[in-house]
Amino acid sequence: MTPELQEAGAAQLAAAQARLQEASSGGRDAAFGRVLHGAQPDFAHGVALYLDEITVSFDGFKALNALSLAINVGELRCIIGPNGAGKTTMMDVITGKTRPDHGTASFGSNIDLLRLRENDIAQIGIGRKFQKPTVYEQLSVFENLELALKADRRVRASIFSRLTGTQLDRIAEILQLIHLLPEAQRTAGLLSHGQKQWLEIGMLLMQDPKLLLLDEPVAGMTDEETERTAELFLSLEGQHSLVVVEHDMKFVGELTQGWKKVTVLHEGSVLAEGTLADVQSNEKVVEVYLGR
Amino acid sequence: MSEMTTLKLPPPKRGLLLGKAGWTGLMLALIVVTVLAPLLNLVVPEGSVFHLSDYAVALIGKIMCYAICALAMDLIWGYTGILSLGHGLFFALGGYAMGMYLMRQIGHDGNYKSDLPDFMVFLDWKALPWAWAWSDSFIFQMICVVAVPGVLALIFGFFAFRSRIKGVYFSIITQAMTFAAMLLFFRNETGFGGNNGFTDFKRILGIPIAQPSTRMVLFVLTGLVLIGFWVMARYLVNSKFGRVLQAIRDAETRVMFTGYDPLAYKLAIWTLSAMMCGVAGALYVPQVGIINPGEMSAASSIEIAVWAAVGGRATLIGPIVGAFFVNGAKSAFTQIFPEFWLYFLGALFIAVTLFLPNGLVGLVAQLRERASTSAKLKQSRAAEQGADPATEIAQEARA
Amino acid sequence: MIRFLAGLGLVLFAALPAHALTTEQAKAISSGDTDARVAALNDAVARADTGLPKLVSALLDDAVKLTPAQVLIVDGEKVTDAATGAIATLPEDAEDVVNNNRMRGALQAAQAGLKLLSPDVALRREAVTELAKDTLDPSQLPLIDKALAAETDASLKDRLGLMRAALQIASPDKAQRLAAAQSLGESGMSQVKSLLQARLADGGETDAEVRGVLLSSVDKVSARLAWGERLGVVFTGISLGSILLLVALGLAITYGLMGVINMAHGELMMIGAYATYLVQNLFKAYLPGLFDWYILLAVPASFLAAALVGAVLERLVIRWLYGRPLETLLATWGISLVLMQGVRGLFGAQNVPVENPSWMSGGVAAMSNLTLPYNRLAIIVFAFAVLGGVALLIAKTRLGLFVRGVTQNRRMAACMGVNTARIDTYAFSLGAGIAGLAGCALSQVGNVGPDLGQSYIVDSFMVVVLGGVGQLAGTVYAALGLGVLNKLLEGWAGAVLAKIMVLVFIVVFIQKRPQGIFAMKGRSAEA
Amino acid sequence: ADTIKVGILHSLSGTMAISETVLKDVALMTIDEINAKGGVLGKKLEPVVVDPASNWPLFAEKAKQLIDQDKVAVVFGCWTSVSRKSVLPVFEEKNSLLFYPVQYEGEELSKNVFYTGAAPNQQAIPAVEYLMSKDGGGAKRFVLLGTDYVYPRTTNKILRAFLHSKGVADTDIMEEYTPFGHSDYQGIIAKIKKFAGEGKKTAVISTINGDSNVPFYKELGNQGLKATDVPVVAFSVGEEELRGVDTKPLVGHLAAWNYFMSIKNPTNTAFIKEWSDYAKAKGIPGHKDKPLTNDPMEATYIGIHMWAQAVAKAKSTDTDKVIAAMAGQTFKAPGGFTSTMDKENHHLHKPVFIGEVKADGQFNVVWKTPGPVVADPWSDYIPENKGKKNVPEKK
Amino acid sequence: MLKVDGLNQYYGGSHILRGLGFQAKLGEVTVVLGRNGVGKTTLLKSLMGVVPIKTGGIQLDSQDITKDTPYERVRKGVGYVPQGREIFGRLTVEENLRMGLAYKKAGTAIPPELFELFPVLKQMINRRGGDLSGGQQQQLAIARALAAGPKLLILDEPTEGIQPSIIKDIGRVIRMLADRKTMAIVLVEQFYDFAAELADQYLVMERGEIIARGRGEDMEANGVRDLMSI
Ligand SMILES: Nc1ncnc2c1ncn2[C@@H]1O[C@H](COP(=O)(O)OP(=O)(O)OP(=O)(O)O)[C@@H](O)[C@H]1O
Ligand SMILES: Nc1ncnc2c1ncn2[C@@H]1O[C@H](COP(=O)(O)OP(=O)(O)OP(=O)(O)O)[C@@H](O)[C@H]1O
Ligand SMILES: NC(N)=O
Ligand SMILES: [Mg+2]
Ligand SMILES: [Mg+2]
Repeated sequence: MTPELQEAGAAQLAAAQARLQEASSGGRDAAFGRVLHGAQPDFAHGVALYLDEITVSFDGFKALNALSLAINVGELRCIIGPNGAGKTTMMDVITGKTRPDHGTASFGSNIDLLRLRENDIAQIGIGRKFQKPTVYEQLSVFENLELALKADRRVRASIFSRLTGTQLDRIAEILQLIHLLPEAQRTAGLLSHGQKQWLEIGMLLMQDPKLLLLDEPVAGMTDEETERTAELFLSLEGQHSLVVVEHDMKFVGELTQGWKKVTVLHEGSVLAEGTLADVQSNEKVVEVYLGR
Repeated sequence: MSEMTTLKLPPPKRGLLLGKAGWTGLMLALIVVTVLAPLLNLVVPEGSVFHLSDYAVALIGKIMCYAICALAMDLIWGYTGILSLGHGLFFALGGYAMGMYLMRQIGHDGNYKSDLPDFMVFLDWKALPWAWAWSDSFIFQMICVVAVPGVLALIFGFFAFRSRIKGVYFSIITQAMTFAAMLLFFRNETGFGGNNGFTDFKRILGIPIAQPSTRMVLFVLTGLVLIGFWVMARYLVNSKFGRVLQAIRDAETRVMFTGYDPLAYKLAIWTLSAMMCGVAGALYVPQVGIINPGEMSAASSIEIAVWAAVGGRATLIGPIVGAFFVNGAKSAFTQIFPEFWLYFLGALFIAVTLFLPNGLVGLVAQLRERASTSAKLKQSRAAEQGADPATEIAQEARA
Repeated sequence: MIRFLAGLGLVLFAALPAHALTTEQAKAISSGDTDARVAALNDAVARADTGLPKLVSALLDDAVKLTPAQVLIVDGEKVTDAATGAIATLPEDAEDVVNNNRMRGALQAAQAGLKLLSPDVALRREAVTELAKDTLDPSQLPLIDKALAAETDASLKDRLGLMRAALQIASPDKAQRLAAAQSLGESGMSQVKSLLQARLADGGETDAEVRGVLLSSVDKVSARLAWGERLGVVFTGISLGSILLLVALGLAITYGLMGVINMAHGELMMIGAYATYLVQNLFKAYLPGLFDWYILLAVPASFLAAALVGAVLERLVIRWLYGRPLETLLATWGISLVLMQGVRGLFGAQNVPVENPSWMSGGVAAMSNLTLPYNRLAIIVFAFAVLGGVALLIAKTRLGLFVRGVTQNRRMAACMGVNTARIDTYAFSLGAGIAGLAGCALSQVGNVGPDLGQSYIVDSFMVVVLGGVGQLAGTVYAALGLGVLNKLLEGWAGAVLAKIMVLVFIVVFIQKRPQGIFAMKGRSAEA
Repeated sequence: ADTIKVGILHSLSGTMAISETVLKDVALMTIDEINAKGGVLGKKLEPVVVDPASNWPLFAEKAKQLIDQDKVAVVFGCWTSVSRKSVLPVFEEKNSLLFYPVQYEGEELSKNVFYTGAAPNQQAIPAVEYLMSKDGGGAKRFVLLGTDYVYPRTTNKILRAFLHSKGVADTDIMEEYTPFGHSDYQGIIAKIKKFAGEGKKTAVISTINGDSNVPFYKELGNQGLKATDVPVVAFSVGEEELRGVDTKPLVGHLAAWNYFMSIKNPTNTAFIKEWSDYAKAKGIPGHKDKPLTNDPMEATYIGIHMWAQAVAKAKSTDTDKVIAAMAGQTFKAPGGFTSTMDKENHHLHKPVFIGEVKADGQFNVVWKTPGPVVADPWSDYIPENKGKKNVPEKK
Repeated sequence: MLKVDGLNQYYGGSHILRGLGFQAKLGEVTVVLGRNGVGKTTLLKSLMGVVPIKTGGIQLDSQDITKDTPYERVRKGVGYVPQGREIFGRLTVEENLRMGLAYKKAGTAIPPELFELFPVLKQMINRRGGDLSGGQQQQLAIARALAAGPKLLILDEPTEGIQPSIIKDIGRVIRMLADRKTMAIVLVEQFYDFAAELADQYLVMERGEIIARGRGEDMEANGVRDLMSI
């Protein structure tokens, strides 16, 4: 995604938000649902991700209940909510891991996520960090990053590919960023829990996706690292869209910088939306989530 | 972050196909196969201690075919984590394709002096069934050697991988496929000689097959194919392709969420692996002189996996070593202890799993690592002596 | 059967004076050309000579010896003279009397003929059953009438009535033929069907009305026979399914729960079968009177033997391989080779004989063309009993809970205070023991030899995997489903093609359900 | 060398071990016996035993090994026709000798093989004739039931032609094959019952080989198909195979062979005694407690003796000389007749016996040929054989 | 209560724990702090006996348990909440809790107060553990360790992934358990504020060694927060 496009997207932000209000207040937008294989998402309307009335149930239990949500291009959105509210399930739906019973999910204004397979979704630019860190245990830290590197994902290309100097530099840069430079040649499976978390974030950065989904990225990090992570995410904001799920209110506070929107999920749908301060003072949110 | 870009990372030690030792080994292997073995078999007189008997040539030739299978198995199992119990089938299909050609080469020299292979005569068949259409064409059958296993693997793999069949479920359906094929081939009506399969071959490309020089040519060819496949496999696993395979083995979902399509990768390696087995089968049949559905039994496929595991999975040389070791041991044991050899073989498998979790090849690495670990330990202990009061306390406590 | 009726006829009508069997007669019956022997036998039967029944049954039991002077009946230690009934001694050079099938048939007919006169209703029933087996000869109609008149037992009366109808079907009297054709429609025997069809064939029945009745009777009988066949298929399917279930149950534990790809599972079954064999031999040697009940001891013995071997294997080998399923494949493959060769060394490469207890041989004739063998019935019951036991143990007991816990996360289970080493041993032994039970059951229907396990290992893995690994309920569905499907197809396509189709079915089915019938859904499946 | 090496090529493991192991033992016994009498040409025989593990390609490999590496003078071995077919090219190529001791389908005549088992006309055809006779029950319909491989297929092809020649129509013949190791005969027996229930006297001719016989006979017993109703005559079921079966329900079913253990004559008594003693001395499992002999064991025994006689006659172990010397060799066989090696066709002249199963697992001989029958390896009932000479072609 | 001496532990060639020693007292919460990969989890695993230690001794109630297997330690009163939850995915919530009672006599009931503490567990009593959300699993893991009423409770980052209100509850529970004076608690935590609030004693780890220790109330004063940064 080029900076120009970014700007175009940002320029349309306001208009898009207005439209979103309409969408969430009832009518379905008819522009979604076309499969364009390998196509680029169309961000011209300023919306990066749009979920509408998504319902997921497991044996009758509704993990997501008519959830609607829109993330703008370049936006950093924090999502909080009690354990079991459906945050992870929502990410599962976006990345194609779980198919919803009802609803639509689209990327940009043109790509119907529900019709794509996981790898296609990743290819068009949605990257994810799992709640439980998942890395390639038997490969080295370096190789983990190398595989995540943005490049042609096809078989033939992979057989003949060679790492270029710039790519090596990029890997080194990320290694430095995630504090794993000394561990570069170690087998990833031997890392500690927190190191794996970092490695997974590093892999996500290598992938350079348009939309990053981060499920509890700072769980198990020290306060200082949490701060650094916040800085890192803030530096990505604008160029990328981010959805961050966290229970660490301090971290959320740092990310939202007092004005950004926070969404509270509860029992599979949106309970409240607004600035952190807004939601923190919401009685219901305090009751089900924050506690007294 | 700007200062980070100045930081240089040593590029990982690959890219070059082989190290120095690797090239020497490769050359040595080539010389042994193409020069030494023919010399010892054909030129050195029979009485000499250096003479390589026909039996030994046939045995080594056969084991080299097995080694190709083990190598193929390693690509799919060792590197991609997919245990196939269908490689016996691919091997057999390659073998049958070659066998059909060899049957046709018998011509009128069979028992019944018929145009048709003997087994069709006792089935009262009057014409060749459709499956035998171009079986007298060497070229066509050689295409079949790779195409039949390849296409079968492609179709089977496509559906199985698309349905996300994994782990044992995949192993079991490959076994079901193989087992079904075995039953099918066991039937005489199927038209491939039933339980007897094909045997009593006379000629290949018009040249008598039993002739020592023919055998030697087949032997050398097998050796070259094995070495060639090894080099190819080596290249593949060292490429990014190979690392994607290993990533699929470790965390397939992650691979998917990174944007790779595991289906394409699995299908590619699976089909390649099947075709390698087909070639192995085709080389096996003229050297061993018989192909029958026994090769499709569950045990045969499991044995291929056993060779790879004994030698060491995910190390390309391991499966080859394993194939030679297990089959060599089997040949020796069935001769030396005809009544007890199964005890030895069984004990061997148990011992390898218990004591050599990384196979025979892993043993070397294991020993090397142990040496370096204990050296390191000694070092760090020495460094801590005195510096670390806790250690001292502990040592005192022990004394 | 004609010769049988001949014998019967003689018994009923030719009231020749009865007298004691002479040595000459006994000799004539016991030796010489078959034609002459049969004639001598029939002659003796006709006169209902005393002493004959004993000789006949002794001949059928191969318990008659011949010396130049005497015909001797050997009953264990006791030797009697066939003619006089006096106690005799058995000379060294006494020859065995050899009966071929024809002679044996004549002897059986004679025995049945003698039985039909018996006041004992059970004996009469045997005789009628014997009589019903074959096509009847019209000239014997009066005999049936006579037997019918004397018969008091209602069910026997019915059966004899049917026979009379079978004979009257060719009567010159149209009314009789009509009645016969009508009543034969109530039969469910394939002989009756062929009889009716024979009447309908060229040169048989010409009267249109009778033909009509005949046709409808053929249809009725055919329909009944078809039911027998259908039920037969279902029964054999369930029977096969119950065997599959038994062989898979142990594996559902060692593999499904513990994750050990146990290639030696078949050999554990083999051990159970050999244990059964040994128990049987012990009974033969020491408790011959209780032989029929040896199976009651063989069941626990086979369980214990296999469980013990399982425990040893677990302690020595398997224990080091948890969490490395593919290594367990390799090691247990080795174990299976060793066990097989070990049994070959101990018992020989040949099969060993395991006899069914007498109550398990033969079967109940549920319909004329449907015999349900007792051993198969017993195995079905047994399989479900074992299933019930295992299901209870796994789902409801603490041990079951620990087994499931340990097999899912060994380290955490230890951190919960579970002695994982012991639970592992118990669990593996349990799986092995159930394999042993399967072996005990298999010994009642098939071979007991060193290769016993090899023939079932593939099937048992298929069942467990098709059902869904770790899913006991899935195992049950898979076993019974495959059993019945296999037999349905077998009737239509033959054994081999049926099996191939079943395998193809498995391949296709797994495409639809990549985790087996009872796939675990959701996140817990990924763990 | 001061010994003469002889190879023994029988499966000691795998599915065929059940039948073949004992042939290895009887061969060793016979070799001991010959050695005890001073060996051959003044040299002791030295057996080389290998295990081809029921794996047909391995048979070929092991044959090569015996000939190439161990330089054996002769090989005694094989059971199934497949294994024989697999080693045949090896023996022909190396011009070495194989003695094959099992009844088989014929349709083969190699200069390098001596067939000491029966050809179809020495077993199958007399058995069917017997079934059709009055004593045999006068069978009119036949079920040809076999394991699906070359021996049963070929035998049944011959038998069908033979039955045609006796006026039996195709509708009265049912042909069924099961794979090796098939173990569930419920369906097939139901089918046979149905076929037999259609009227005429029916008999079953079984060429089931190997393990499958036990479940087959067990099912037969359970479904109450008695020999007096539907007799089964088998060509591959002998004393050893019945060891694993409860024979009480099977009394009266038949087998055709050239030898039965129950045959009474001094040679056989001596043979059985020799075997019992040997089995006890060597602790051969199964046989040490319950020694059994059977037809292929007898054929092995005859084969080794005849070979030794031929070597003595030829004064050499050279293949061609031994082949020449084999012609017309005679040996007083445990079967009670003097077996003669045909002057030309490499087959023995053998008597045919038909036995009925007894409750103790032995056979009652109920019929036998008046004397030895000459083998007809190229059966006249196969049209393609017209004009074939009963002489191996020289290569 | 718990006494650890000169603990040395290695993974292959690398020295992970370097002569660690400390004590934890009944009724006290001992908090272990340290950055990622310094060996906190390894320390707790050594306490549980799931990884072997090279040298050093562990005493519980002045009883040496260094050589004991994990389950023997549990029997002597150790309870463990591992990092990464490690619940039994295919067992139901109830069965998970019953596993927690494994060494108790058969038929011991699940203490009802667990459900008061974590009401969601009651609600999902028959759901499979693996299907729970991350935070729910974490609650289950804590409840499971508490079920048997241990003397020494070891917690490895128990707040990871848990919603704030429940973190507060957990804090209260830990405090309450400690205050009963029947239990010693060792808590590994990255969440400084949470740790600081609970700590009676603290230990800071760095590269397998304890580089600072002290009383909980002095944490802020001793600049522990800074020790945790790079
Ligand atoms: N396969 C399943 N079967 C049954 N219930 C499920 C399944 N998957 C998820 N759930 C339930 O759905 C709800 C939502 O789960 P989800 O993981 O999305 O929550 P979350 O918001 O991510 O929670 P946390 O903050 O604890 O991670 C939970 O109550 C969970 O128990
Ligand atoms: N099985 C193992 N083999 C080799 N090294 C290991 C292994 N497990 C952990 N390590 C290494 O040991 C060190 C300590 O790991 P540990 O898990 O104890 O860290 P931690 O302090 O708990 O970190 P975190 O806060 O991230 O959970 C790390 O450097 C890690 O890479
Ligand atoms: N020759 C046989 N029985 O295979
Ligand atoms: Mg979550
Ligand atoms: Mg940790």
